[in-house]
Amino acid sequence: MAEKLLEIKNLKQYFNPGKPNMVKAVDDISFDIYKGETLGLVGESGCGKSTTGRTIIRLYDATDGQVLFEGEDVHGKKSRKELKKFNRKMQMIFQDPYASLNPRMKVADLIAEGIDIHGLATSSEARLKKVHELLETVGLNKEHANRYPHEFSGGQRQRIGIARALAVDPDFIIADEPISALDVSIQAQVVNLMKDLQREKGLTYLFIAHDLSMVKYISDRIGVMYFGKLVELAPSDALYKNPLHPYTQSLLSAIPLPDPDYERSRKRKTYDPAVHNYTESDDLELREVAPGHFVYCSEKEFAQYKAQYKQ
Amino acid sequence: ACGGNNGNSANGNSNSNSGNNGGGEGEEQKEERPQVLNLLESSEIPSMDSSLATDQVSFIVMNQVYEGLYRLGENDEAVLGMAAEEPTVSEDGKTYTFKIREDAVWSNGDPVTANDFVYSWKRTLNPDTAAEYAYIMYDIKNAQKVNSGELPVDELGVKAVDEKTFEVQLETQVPYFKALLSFATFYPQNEKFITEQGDQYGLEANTSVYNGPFVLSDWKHEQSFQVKKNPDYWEADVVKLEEINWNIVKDTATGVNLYETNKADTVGLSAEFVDQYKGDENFKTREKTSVYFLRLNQKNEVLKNVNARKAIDMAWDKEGMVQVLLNNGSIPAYYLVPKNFVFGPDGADYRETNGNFNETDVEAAKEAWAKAKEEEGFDEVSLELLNYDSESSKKIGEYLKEQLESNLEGLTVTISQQPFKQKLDLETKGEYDFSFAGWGPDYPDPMTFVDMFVTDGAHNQMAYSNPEYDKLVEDAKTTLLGDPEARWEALLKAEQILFEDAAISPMYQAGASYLERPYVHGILKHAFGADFTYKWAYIE
Amino acid sequence: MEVNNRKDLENLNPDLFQPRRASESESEVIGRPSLSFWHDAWLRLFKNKGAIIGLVLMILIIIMAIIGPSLNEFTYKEQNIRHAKLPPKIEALSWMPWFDGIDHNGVNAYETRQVETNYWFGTDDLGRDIFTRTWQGTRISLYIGVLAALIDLIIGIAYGGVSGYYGGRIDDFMQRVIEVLVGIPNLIVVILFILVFEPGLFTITMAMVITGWTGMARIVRGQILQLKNQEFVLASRTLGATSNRLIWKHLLPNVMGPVIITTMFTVPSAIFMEAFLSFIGLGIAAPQASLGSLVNEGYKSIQSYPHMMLIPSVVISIIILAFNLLADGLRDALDPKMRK
Amino acid sequence: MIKYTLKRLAYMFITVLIIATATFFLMKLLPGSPLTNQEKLSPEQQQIILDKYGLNDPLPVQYVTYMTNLAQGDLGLSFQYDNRPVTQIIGDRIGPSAQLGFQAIVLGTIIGLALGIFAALRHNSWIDYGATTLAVLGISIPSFVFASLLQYWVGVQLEWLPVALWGEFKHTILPTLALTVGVVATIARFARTEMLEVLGTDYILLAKAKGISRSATILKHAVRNTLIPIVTILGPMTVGIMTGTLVIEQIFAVPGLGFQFVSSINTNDYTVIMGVTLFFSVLFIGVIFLVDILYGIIDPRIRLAGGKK
Amino acid sequence: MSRILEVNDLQVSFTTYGGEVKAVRGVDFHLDKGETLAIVGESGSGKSVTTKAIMRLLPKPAGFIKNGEMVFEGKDLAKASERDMQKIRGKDISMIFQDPMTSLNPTMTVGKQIMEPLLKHQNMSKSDAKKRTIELLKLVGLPNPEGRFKQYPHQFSGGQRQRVVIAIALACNPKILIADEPTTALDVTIQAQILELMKDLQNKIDTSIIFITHDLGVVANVADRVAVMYGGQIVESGTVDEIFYDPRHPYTWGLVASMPTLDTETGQELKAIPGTPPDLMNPPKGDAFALRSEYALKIDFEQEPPTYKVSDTHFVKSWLLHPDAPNVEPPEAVKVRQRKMPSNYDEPVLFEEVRS
Ligand SMILES: Nc1ncnc2c1ncn2[C@@H]1O[C@H](COP(=O)(O)OP(=O)(O)OP(=O)(O)O)[C@@H](O)[C@H]1O
Ligand SMILES: Nc1ncnc2c1ncn2[C@@H]1O[C@H](COP(=O)(O)OP(=O)(O)OP(=O)(O)O)[C@@H](O)[C@H]1O
Ligand SMILES: [Mg+2]
Ligand SMILES: [Mg+2]
Repeated sequence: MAEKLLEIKNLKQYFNPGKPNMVKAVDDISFDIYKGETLGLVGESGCGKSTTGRTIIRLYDATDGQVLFEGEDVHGKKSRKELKKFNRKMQMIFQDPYASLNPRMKVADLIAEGIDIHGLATSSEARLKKVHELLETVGLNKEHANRYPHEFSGGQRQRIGIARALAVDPDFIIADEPISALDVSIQAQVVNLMKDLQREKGLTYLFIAHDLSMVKYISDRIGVMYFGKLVELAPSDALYKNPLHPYTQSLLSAIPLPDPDYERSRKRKTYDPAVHNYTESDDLELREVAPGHFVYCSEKEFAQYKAQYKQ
Repeated sequence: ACGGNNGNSANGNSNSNSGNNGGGEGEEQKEERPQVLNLLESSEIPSMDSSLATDQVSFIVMNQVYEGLYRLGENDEAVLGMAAEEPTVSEDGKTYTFKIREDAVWSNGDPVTANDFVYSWKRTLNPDTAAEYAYIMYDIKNAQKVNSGELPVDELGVKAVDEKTFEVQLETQVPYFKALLSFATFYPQNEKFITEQGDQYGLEANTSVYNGPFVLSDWKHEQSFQVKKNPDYWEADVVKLEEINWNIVKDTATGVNLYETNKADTVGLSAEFVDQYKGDENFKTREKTSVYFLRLNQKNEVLKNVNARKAIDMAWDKEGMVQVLLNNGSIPAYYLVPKNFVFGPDGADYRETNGNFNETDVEAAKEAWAKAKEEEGFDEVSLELLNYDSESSKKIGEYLKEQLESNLEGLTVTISQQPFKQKLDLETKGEYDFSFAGWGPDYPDPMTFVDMFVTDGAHNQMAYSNPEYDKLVEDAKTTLLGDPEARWEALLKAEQILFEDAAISPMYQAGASYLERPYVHGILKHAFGADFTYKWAYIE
Repeated sequence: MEVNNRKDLENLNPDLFQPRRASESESEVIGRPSLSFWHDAWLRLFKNKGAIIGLVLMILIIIMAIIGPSLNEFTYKEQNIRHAKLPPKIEALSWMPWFDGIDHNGVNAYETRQVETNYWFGTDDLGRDIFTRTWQGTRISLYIGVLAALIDLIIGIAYGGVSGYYGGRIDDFMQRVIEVLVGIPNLIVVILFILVFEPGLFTITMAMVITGWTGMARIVRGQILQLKNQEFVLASRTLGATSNRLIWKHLLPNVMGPVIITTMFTVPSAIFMEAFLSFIGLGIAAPQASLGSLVNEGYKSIQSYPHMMLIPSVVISIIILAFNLLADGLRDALDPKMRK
Repeated sequence: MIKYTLKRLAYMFITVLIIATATFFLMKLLPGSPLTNQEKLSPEQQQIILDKYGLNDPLPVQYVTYMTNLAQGDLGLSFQYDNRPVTQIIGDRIGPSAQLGFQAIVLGTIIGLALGIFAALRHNSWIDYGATTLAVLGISIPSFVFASLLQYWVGVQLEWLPVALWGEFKHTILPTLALTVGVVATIARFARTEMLEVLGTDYILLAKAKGISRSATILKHAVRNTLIPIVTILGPMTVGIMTGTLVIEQIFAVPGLGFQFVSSINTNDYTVIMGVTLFFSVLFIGVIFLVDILYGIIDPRIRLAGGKK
Repeated sequence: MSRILEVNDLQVSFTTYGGEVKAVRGVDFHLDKGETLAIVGESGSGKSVTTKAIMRLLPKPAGFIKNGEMVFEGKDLAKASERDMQKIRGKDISMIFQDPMTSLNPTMTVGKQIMEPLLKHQNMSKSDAKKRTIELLKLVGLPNPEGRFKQYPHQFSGGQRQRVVIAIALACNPKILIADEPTTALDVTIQAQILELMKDLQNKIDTSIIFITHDLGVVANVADRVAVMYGGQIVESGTVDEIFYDPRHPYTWGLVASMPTLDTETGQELKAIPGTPPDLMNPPKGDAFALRSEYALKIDFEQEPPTYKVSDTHFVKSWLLHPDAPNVEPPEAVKVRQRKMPSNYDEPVLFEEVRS
């Protein structure tokens, strides 16, 4: 897990800058993603998870900061060709299985879109063959190639979305809440598929969700976001065992788990940003409390957390 | 006046009369029927200023509320109006001296004086007034020069000898001068009142002052206007009508419906309604003196050929047009000066004497067309018919096109439909091939028609020029004035020459169909000037 | 503890209790036949009675517009003034009070005027065959309606598309322009336009287009704005799709629904507008006829020769009715809200 | 809100400016002048007349003069009615048009709403089909056809109401009815669709779940929410009606502005054409603006958010 | 504990263009006073339709109750008149909908919307109703209730709106509160607050709650008993412990196993349920779940399973409980949770045969 695939440095994404309705959706966050790992990103609605993902993949032009993919800056001026290269290496799976497939296109064309754009198939037979392979990869069958998205269930659609992303053989996939719109019984289909693919193809994931148990299950490391900031980043187990940031603690305590005994004993913590008592002079940044465990805090809190961690 | 628009519009002119109580008990109380006449008019009064008025609606209303030295009586006879007695005329027939009635007063109580005439006429001819109809006064001494600004207004040959004596000097003799004096432009104007009103003069019922049998009592723009009997009128005792109401209605069907529901006492009918009402006892037709014709622009390289013009004149069925399309009492015209309009020294109708010219003969037309083609060396030609936007003129245009195209081989007619004023403008500039035009007389003399086509005449507009014709007209205006017979001959000859040249293609002499309630009597209809006089009208 | 096992449940063939797994293909199979969006919409449309009536009427009208003028020996401009103003007469329908050749006043004009030919819809005041003219007029009216709608569509899609797709300042500016244009009452503009330019088919059509396209542009823009942030468009962008591809493959096909609906509503309003212009004397030039000009001509004879106005009026009404019914039906069929 | 209003006002101003400019130059493209048919006038007199209308100046000067006068509310003098200011003509004519328009809108809106809402409530019943058919017919039959039928049957045959003319209230009834049909049809269609949509919302379901009776649910919850979007079409429709009156005015001999507009076209009275055009435009813009404001007042979401987005 | 609602063999269908959709196909359950019954199941399994049928709020005319009875305090709601239902709705039984954003009337003040049921059912004077409304707003934890009273829904956040909806539902102290996915649209933290609030209120006014959700975590949190729905039928029901610690139906297994717990190892496969839910237009013959079940028996494809009782409170509708059925092992994820339930019978007992 040594090699850094992606480095995000001081990324900022402001919407409507300079206007009264300015939103600091992503406000100066930095983290790395290692080759082959799954980095989970959690946080409540509107905290900037999707924006982070979308900015990384250049759906938005970053207001500030860098995104280095294998050492190269993805943002900044790039030629068409270079951009295309990134487009092949980085892909995205979307949240809404209904909105993420063009209703007017056949499944085959949807999946083959990347193949067409990047000219990956030499003939139409090759293209079709690739489509069939991809369909099989995601557990659908050939006959589905000629159908339209609205004929599929949510889980099937999500698998089609995955097949589309896979078509260009990416190294890195951003999955923006790929399962939260799905039925419980279907979610596992998608999660299992993603894990299998990761194993087979050595993929790296940025997995965005707000369902902590699923995130924990799938991720190697988890980042917690709050209001555009990354407040805690740690290996999944460490995060669960030792949630340091009060927001993380509150989030963890709020998520109901399918275990009546646990639920009966659960105590919810609330988070009040005022507890930090930050002052102007506090230098707030992500600090490494324990190896691989970062918390966004002031110098004072840092010491406190460190102490806490030890015990 | 310039014909064209008015005569043709569906229910443009209307007349008479009353009784909107139309109920059952009305019958035994016939006498009780109020002396009220309800009329329809197709447009608003543009102006109540007699210097500026140019249109038939203004003329009709002014004829009821104003009065000149003369007014038109029965059979278009000029009868005394503001003039107390027949004028004294000088030896040379060029100076007239009128006595104004002692009892003639304005509706504001001011007496009508000689100065009112002097003021009015000078005002009309004053170039600053920019009166369109000023030219009708050009027979008055220095009038033209005054009007064009060459001479000061004061040089005009009119003067108030005293309060009630008015003297006019003419450039030449004018045989129809008395009739001319009944024309709106010659009405008097109350100087004091006009000065008082300034810009507002003639714009509202109460910014005008009246000296006629009626006064304008109410004027709702674009909606209605009303006149009431003028108690101060010098002959108020012969005026029986108490009130005349005009409503402005543009739609013929609406007009007919109003007539049907007793809201109008008379209504003009368009062709469609003639068929429906032909059998009605109140259905009437009336012959008018306006004549419609095609102006053939002789600047056009085909139409400059006389045979081409003849061909066009003779190639189409005027009878069918009149009977089916117009269907309102109009008659086909093979002439310029209308029927039943002027009579010669021998008492014979000008028309009877001169007869018809170039009657429809498709074969002859085809021959002439072939000849023209040969002479001018063309095989196919496209001519543009300049037309204006009225219902019947559009129809006629379509009809003409079809007729001419099917009878004259190689001819294509395109139609350019323009708003009326625009059409006139294009005509004036000569930018057309042939056009649908009309003319209504301004005074009872063939000259009002014949005068139009002299070389460079203001109404020629089609580059027609024939020195012989010019000479005859000129003579009739000058040297022959003393000799009525010779003058008459000259005027007859002139028309003959015009048609030898086939300078125009006459279409029809207008008629009008209308419905009029039987209890309406005494409306006078005129061949020139204002269409109607209601002074002697009554309900019975 | 009650025991209520039933006999038949006990005596089941043990064989039935062998495990049997449904194959994967069985569980992922989609039973219904594959339907494209359009096919699906089409089926839905066919279930809508109103739309079908509209469609049938429209097809009939279009067929008549194509073949109607040549169904008898007359042309639309051929006059026979001696046969003017004849009421409709159809031999086969002569038992019907409307087509028996008897006019308003109960006179059989065909007999009294010794006319041998039957004019199916009667004649007008120049003796032209109203049947031929009606279908000729239908042709022109449809032509104007469809042309206006098409031009609206082209400008509207281009303008709305650019405005919505590029967004930002471009969009801002383009929207301001529309805002200004929308402030101009369109009837007035149309009238002025026709006054200034040579009246004719093209002028009339253009006059209607001048302000007409803004509606379409607004709709297209709204749709594009919505669509361009849809996940499927984003997905395509992450794959590196060019603007071209986004527009043609993803955006336009998805705005077609509302665009078609709007177009279907534009056609009748253009026809209506033309009729209106004809009525105030700014319509198509004679001898060419449009339904509007026929109604206008007939209007004058409404009491004496009602057929002259009623026949074209009925045809106009049918066209407008047909387009409206069809448009309503299409809206139901294409509206994504109705899907699922 | 204030900022939004100001911004809107600025756009309105620009729109009027553009319309004024466009009309001005369009009119200059047209042949004809107040001089037509005055060929007997001497050139000097023609000059005088042209001077009176300021037509001798070079075009840019004319334009500046026109705009300056416009700023002072002066639209010039009519070509056709000597010396009559265009503003006065418009002022005289607007009354009847406004009255007819107002009556038609009010009546049409009430009937249309009732019809549409009723149809929606009885969705897919014969009432629904009937109302829908009526609405479609209403927009399919040209208003002038309807007007002339009304005039003939109600006025002439039944003699219930005056055939035409203007004056008392009864004179307004037939033209109002003729204008109303279109309004009824449009509103009814809108109301029906809107009502159907509202009836399908969760808050209606919640109202029912509260045990509120059907009638109360409809009156208190459904109708108001149906009305809000309908308000937006009232603006353009009002002006549509006002301009649309021109045909109706002609048929019923109503001395209104639409009627005036047509006569001015027929007489090439350019100053009046320009004046009326401008007037209608300003009216149109104004009404749309008012409706937007009204919309904000009715809809709390906009009222409180301040300006719509 | 007394029974407050008993639903027997409820069948609900919709007539659509395509044909009859049999959304609910014979559902039986009951609700006791003061308890919370959670209904879980995947999308389209008929959860909402069942509750709408109880409220008699099925969309008319498409949806109709085909068969069955719903006995509430001795009265069969299936046959009650609309007038009677109006008296019951909002007063005895009230309902909270899924989407807080759309279930409030945007043009009516929040206060008025809460007052409505009070005025309707409790004949309160306006001022009393207002007082009570403010109390309710306080009760659901909205700060500054007086000021909030006059505000419109758009001035509230999602969580706050849902509180308002709850306030409306609680206004008349209903005997039954039906909550149809009341927290699905909300954030986890807000969801937790709302759940706490509901439990709190339940303790105060002793309401029975029917809670619909497809989130098993939420079920574990709120439910006393759970009914699992699949394809328009209840396939398993029991106390919350029975469902989580001793599930018997393969679909329930699938549900439980498809959710990772915090202890699930990353390497461990989740148990996914393959395939797609059944098409209720043509419900499959036999066991609706058979197509997707790895435990399916031949008979599952032919005959609808009967219901077996595993304990007094635990019902399972599956052939696997038939004495002749082979013994199957539940998936690993279930096995690790499985506990011995003390109240279980020795053998499952046939409770009821399939009704035809
Ligand atoms: N295009 C945009 N313009 C303006 N603001 C935006 C835009 N996209 C997102 N935002 C704002 O940025 C913030 C972060 O949004 P984002 O979608 O990243 O949140 P999220 O964490 O993904 O939430 P969710 O869990 O609901 O998906 C939100 O406040 C959102 O309103
Ligand atoms: N108005 C309707 N017309 C036709 N079918 C309907 C209608 N409402 C619901 N259905 C059908 O009834 C079935 C059950 O729907 P229901 O809403 O009860 O599902 P649910 O379990 O509540 O699902 P979700 O978790 O998505 O809310 C579905 O198959 C659905 O398609
Ligand atoms: Mg997101
Ligand atoms: Mg549901």
